[in-house]
Amino acid sequence: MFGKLNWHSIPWDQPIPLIAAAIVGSGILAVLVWTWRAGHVPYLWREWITSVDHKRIGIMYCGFALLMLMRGFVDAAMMRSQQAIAYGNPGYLPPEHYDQIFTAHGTIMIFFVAMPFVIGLMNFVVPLQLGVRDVAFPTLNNVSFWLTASGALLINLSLVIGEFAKTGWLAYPPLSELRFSPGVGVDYYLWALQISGVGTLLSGVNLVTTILKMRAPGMGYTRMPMFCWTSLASNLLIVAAFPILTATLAMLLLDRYLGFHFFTNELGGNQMMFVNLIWAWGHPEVYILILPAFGVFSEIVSTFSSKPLFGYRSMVVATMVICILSFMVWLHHFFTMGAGADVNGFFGVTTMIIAVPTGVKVFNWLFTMYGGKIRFHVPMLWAVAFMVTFVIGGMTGVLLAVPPADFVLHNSLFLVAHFHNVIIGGVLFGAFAGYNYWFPKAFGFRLDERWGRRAFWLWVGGFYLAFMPLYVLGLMGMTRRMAHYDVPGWQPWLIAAAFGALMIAGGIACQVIQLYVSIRNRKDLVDVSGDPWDGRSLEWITTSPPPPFNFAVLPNVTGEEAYWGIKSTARDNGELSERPKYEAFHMPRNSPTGVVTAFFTTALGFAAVWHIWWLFALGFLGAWATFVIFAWRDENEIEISAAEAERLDAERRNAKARLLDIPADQPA
Amino acid sequence: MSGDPHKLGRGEIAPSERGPAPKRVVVAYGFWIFLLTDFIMFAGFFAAYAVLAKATAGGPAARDIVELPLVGGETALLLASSFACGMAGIATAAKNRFWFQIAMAATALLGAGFLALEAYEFLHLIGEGHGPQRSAFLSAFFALVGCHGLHVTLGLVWLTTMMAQVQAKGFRDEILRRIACFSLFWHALDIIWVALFTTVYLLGVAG
Amino acid sequence: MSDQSDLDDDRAPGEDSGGVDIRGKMVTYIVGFLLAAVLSIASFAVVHSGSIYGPGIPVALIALAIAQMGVHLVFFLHVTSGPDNTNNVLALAFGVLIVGLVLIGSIWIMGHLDHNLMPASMPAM
Amino acid sequence: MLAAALGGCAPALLDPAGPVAAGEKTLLINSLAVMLGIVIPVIVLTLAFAFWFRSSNGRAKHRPNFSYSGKLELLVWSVPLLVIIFLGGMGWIASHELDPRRPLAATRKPITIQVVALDWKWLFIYPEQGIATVNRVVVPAGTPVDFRITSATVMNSFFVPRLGSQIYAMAGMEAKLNLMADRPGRFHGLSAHYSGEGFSDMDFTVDAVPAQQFAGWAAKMRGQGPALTAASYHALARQKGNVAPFAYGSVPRGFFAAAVKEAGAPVHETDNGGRES
Ligand code: HEO
Ligand code: HEM
Ligand SMILES: [Cu+2]
Repeated sequence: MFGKLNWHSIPWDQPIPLIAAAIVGSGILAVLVWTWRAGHVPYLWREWITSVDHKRIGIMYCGFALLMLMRGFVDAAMMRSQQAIAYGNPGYLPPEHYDQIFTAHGTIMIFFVAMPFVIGLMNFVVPLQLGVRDVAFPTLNNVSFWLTASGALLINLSLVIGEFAKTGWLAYPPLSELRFSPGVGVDYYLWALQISGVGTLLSGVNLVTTILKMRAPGMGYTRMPMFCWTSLASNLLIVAAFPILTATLAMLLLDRYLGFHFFTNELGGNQMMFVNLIWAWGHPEVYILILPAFGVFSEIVSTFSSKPLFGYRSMVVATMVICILSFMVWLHHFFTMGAGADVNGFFGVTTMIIAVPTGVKVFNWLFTMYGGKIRFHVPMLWAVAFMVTFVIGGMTGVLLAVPPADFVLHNSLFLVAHFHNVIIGGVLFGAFAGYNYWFPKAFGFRLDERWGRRAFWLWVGGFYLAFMPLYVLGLMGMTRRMAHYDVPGWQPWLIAAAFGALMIAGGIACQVIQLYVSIRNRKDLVDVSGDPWDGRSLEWITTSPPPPFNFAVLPNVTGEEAYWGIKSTARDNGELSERPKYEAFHMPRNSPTGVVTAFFTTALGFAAVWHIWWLFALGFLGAWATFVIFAWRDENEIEISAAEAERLDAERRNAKARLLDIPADQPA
Repeated sequence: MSGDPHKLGRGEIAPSERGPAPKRVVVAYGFWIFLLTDFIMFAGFFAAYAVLAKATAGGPAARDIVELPLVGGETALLLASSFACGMAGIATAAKNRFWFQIAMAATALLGAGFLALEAYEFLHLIGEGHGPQRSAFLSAFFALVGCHGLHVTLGLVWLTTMMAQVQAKGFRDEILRRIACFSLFWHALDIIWVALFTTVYLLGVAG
Repeated sequence: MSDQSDLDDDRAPGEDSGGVDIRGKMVTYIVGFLLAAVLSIASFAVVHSGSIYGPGIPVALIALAIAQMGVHLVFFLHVTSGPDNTNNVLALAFGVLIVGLVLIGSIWIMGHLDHNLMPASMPAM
Repeated sequence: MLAAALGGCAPALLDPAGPVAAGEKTLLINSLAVMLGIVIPVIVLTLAFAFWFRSSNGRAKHRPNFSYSGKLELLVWSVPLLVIIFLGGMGWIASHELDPRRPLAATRKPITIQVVALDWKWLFIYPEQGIATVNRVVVPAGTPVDFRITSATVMNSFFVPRLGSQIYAMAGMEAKLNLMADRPGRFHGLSAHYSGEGFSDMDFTVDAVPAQQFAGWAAKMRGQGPALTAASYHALARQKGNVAPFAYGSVPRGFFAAAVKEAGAPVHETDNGGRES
């Protein structure tokens, strides 16, 4: 009846996960009870959970990512404290545990922090910047989000019911094969990633279609804001890379569930094939993460320098070159497998070539700042810290791309330092910059600057303290994933790193406080104009927060920097642009499809992990039935009348007039 | 400012600047991108097959298990089914419900025939002890061919759902869009089958 | 693209050009079907007949397969080189590029790995 | 500077004890230096521009429309490109020169040592000497060592930081790695690829001894201690966790090839799985 699941699946003898789960569980319960009691449930259901509005979905993605960042950080803090003390003794985390922690940390941080954060930002921003009302497939967008959440739920369930994988975040076989990992940990890993991977794939399809097929009139390719370009590249990579992940994980699933021999030691299985395939996905994956961050910085550097982006066309070319090149370098993750000098040399060189377009980007940001009038609001601080930090990480990346250098640095803490250097210094800084930058657009009030700066300094300082020592440790020959060690020289550096993590904890605390303080002071921080930073692209033309349909009338784009052009014209002429003719239009209705599907897929994944086959079948049928029922619905859209559009737009135009200090429209 | 690209008053507007494409185009294009992802997923399985084709671990190799007449039959059925699907598309364009249902039923039957042959092949192999657990080669074989079969199965589920929808609701816009996507899907499966029967079966026998 | 009517949008993938010209559509499908059938039969025949230079068979098969995929794309999926189809073809080209990179890359890499690491390539000790 | 911080003991990778490691160190430092030549200016300029062009600085010249310059574009593409041409060329040549499979030039004839990664220990077989050791490998200094590496379990990576290159140890595979210790000394070796529960303790000692001493040591070992047989090998493989170094006094001919061929098949089933009953 319950497959492999029984009373002993819960680790009663292990206090740490139990306590952690109890804390998390009661937290969730408290929030649920509170929302229920306060009567917020219908509101949440109507306005958020079933929302198909790309902005709401984007916000949910980002909020979800921030939440999971804390989960992932708790893992990191445990690892840092363990390694700080575990010289010559086993520390407080036995390997059995430690191994789950770094696996969970890596998996969660990549799939449930970095990915949802960048997808969230793209979701929120891209349609606004393109001047359209929603993404191509709004309901599907909601489904994507909930599938991601479903995967994350499965991973977090593994904390209490069963165990998580002890294989490292890429689950190399044969360690991840049934023979060496007979527990349910790897199965949790596989199903969680398969389910959320489908979500990611669909959201990639959605955004590619949106960018290529839905842009405001006049918004030709060379007029798209840089963030849209990097989003396009990133989503093309999603579309191209995630299917490989799906296939690879499916093969491992077949090995584990049906006794296939793709990657086993026995009967001709080939573990090297897994490594090859997983990196054919894994390398593009890191550019999926970094490209949108590049886009965020392009927007921010230009806005806060009060200048157009320098070398726009170069930037576009660089973006697309990175996009294609990223499919030609994956072997650099396994130079030490022994493919030979020609293969290693080839992939080493292609990898290094990526430094060229990336360098072009860095230089173009520099020249964007040159001659600017730079306003150091929080997003710009992050941008400068990014430029300084990322080039260091990029440089060590290029170092690792020299095959013989990699022969000694591979899998060392030098590598760990490299990728945190580019991921935190690039992706995470980008996410935080974007969060501070677009928050007023999303909610109608700015984030508190004082706490924002505190968070910034603690994060940046903490980052350097936590990760620069790892470069040294790498040079000292320390490898990754060690639960304890007996080389005395390593310990001081690991202690320093632990303090760095502590500082980061302070940074996270400041971010929480920042959010709290900002909500409390939202009246003072309010953004009435819809354009708090003197922005240049179309998201700033509409109100903050924008109406569900973004634009009462699609803006007409006549040049690069669409909004800047319209704004400048209005400023120069001393009057707003001509009042448009309003027409009625349709918006999609909210839909519970996503959350219901996710309910079934979670059941399906859980059932598969525990071999509860009836539930598996039920989950599958449920998901299918949900789609059919959705497809059967007759009323998919609601109409927004011309009068309604006009009324809302009048408010917007008045706010703009006040912002630009020019006469408002006469009441019609 | 106007939402209608045709009222912009400029003589020639580049297609990339005409504003959002009509829903019909958007939906089909999205599905087209989805199909590309499917191709890439198959590329993963093909790559695995190519690498493991020689890893027979003492078990049978491709040439030992391939029955070309069977494969020929499968190919014929699938091709005919694709043709029938095309006819359903034409019936849709003509808004002819009767012929649509006939053509879709034919598509389904031919597809089911294909699946039946494949199921026979699989069961036969497993019965002889040449199941996917036997060797890495057989694992890759079953996974690759089976993955295509799974797609056909899901296609049948979709197809029957579409038949029911057309019967219940007629050719509305959103249903037309779904039919367009379905036919893209069904034809794409053919393309994969061509790659499959060539690399797995024919090259297996010849190479 | 600009020489066509106002209503000319990008063509949707899979869409053919004619409006409700049923005959024309039928002809397209029938021609496609016949071509595909001929190419399939040719593929099977190449293996069987023994009339082709043995080591050349794989190349012949691959050529036939590519031809047949082309037939399917053109006659069933209505891919054309027309300007209204540019976006669809570009997307397809991107997909083909990735498929090619993944397949060729994997086969190349794995070939070298197998060669360097498989004990079979080593003299017995 | 680093050395000072460590109280005089340099990080292993910067203190090579053999030609491979020395080559890799030089390469590492060269590449780093070249890149710092461009990265440091970038960092300095970033901070300088950020400081000088702050909006409160009235003296900075505002150029609100400076968004394109053909010359600068050329510069930003060509400078990184030139650096990369240099680095790429160096990387290409170095990956041939320092290819792990490439025999090392030396006056002495190389010896072969076969390595089997087990859960979680290392077995070293000396086919020419007919002996084997566990968790400690003795090599003659100044003599190239032709390591042949496999695994009887999951993937590991054989790595002696002060000697240079690592390479994966995989079941059913035989990797080749040529290393040499220039001078006598004791080095730390480890598995550089995570392999499960006992991974952290999966390290070993490398003792490089003068060549004559090595011959003497090997001769003394032969016949002493247990014999390496299929049975004792499987017993060793099944033994969990860390094992104090010891030696086998005899090894059957072709033992390693058999171990590779076995692909780790009969070696234990782990019981460290999940909590399911
Ligand atoms: C967002 C994530 C991200 C990004 C952007 C990058 C960017 C790069 N990475 Fe990194 N990486 C990332 C994430 C990872 N990398 C990894 C591992 C990894 C490895 C394998 C090491 C090993 O396993 O032994 C190599 C060789 C590289 C190389 C590079 C290179 C060359 C770049 C380049 O894109 C950097 C380009 C940027 C530069 C160079 C700076 C700016 C340029 C200027 C200023 C111009 C002038 C400079 C020069 C001419 C040099 N990476 C791993 C390990 C995973 C694991 O094993 O668990 C992860 C997660
Ligand atoms: C916030 C501060 C962070 C700290 C203190 C931190 C710390 C760590 C530590 C200690 C490890 C283990 C290193 C080892 O193997 O010895 C690790 C691994 C890893 N981290 Fe982080 N990390 C942080 C943020 C992130 C972020 C934001 C990401 C990605 C988005 C990330 C991705 C990874 C990955 C992929 C691994 C490898 C896991 C594995 O070995 O399987 N980390 N991190
Ligand atoms: Cu990479």
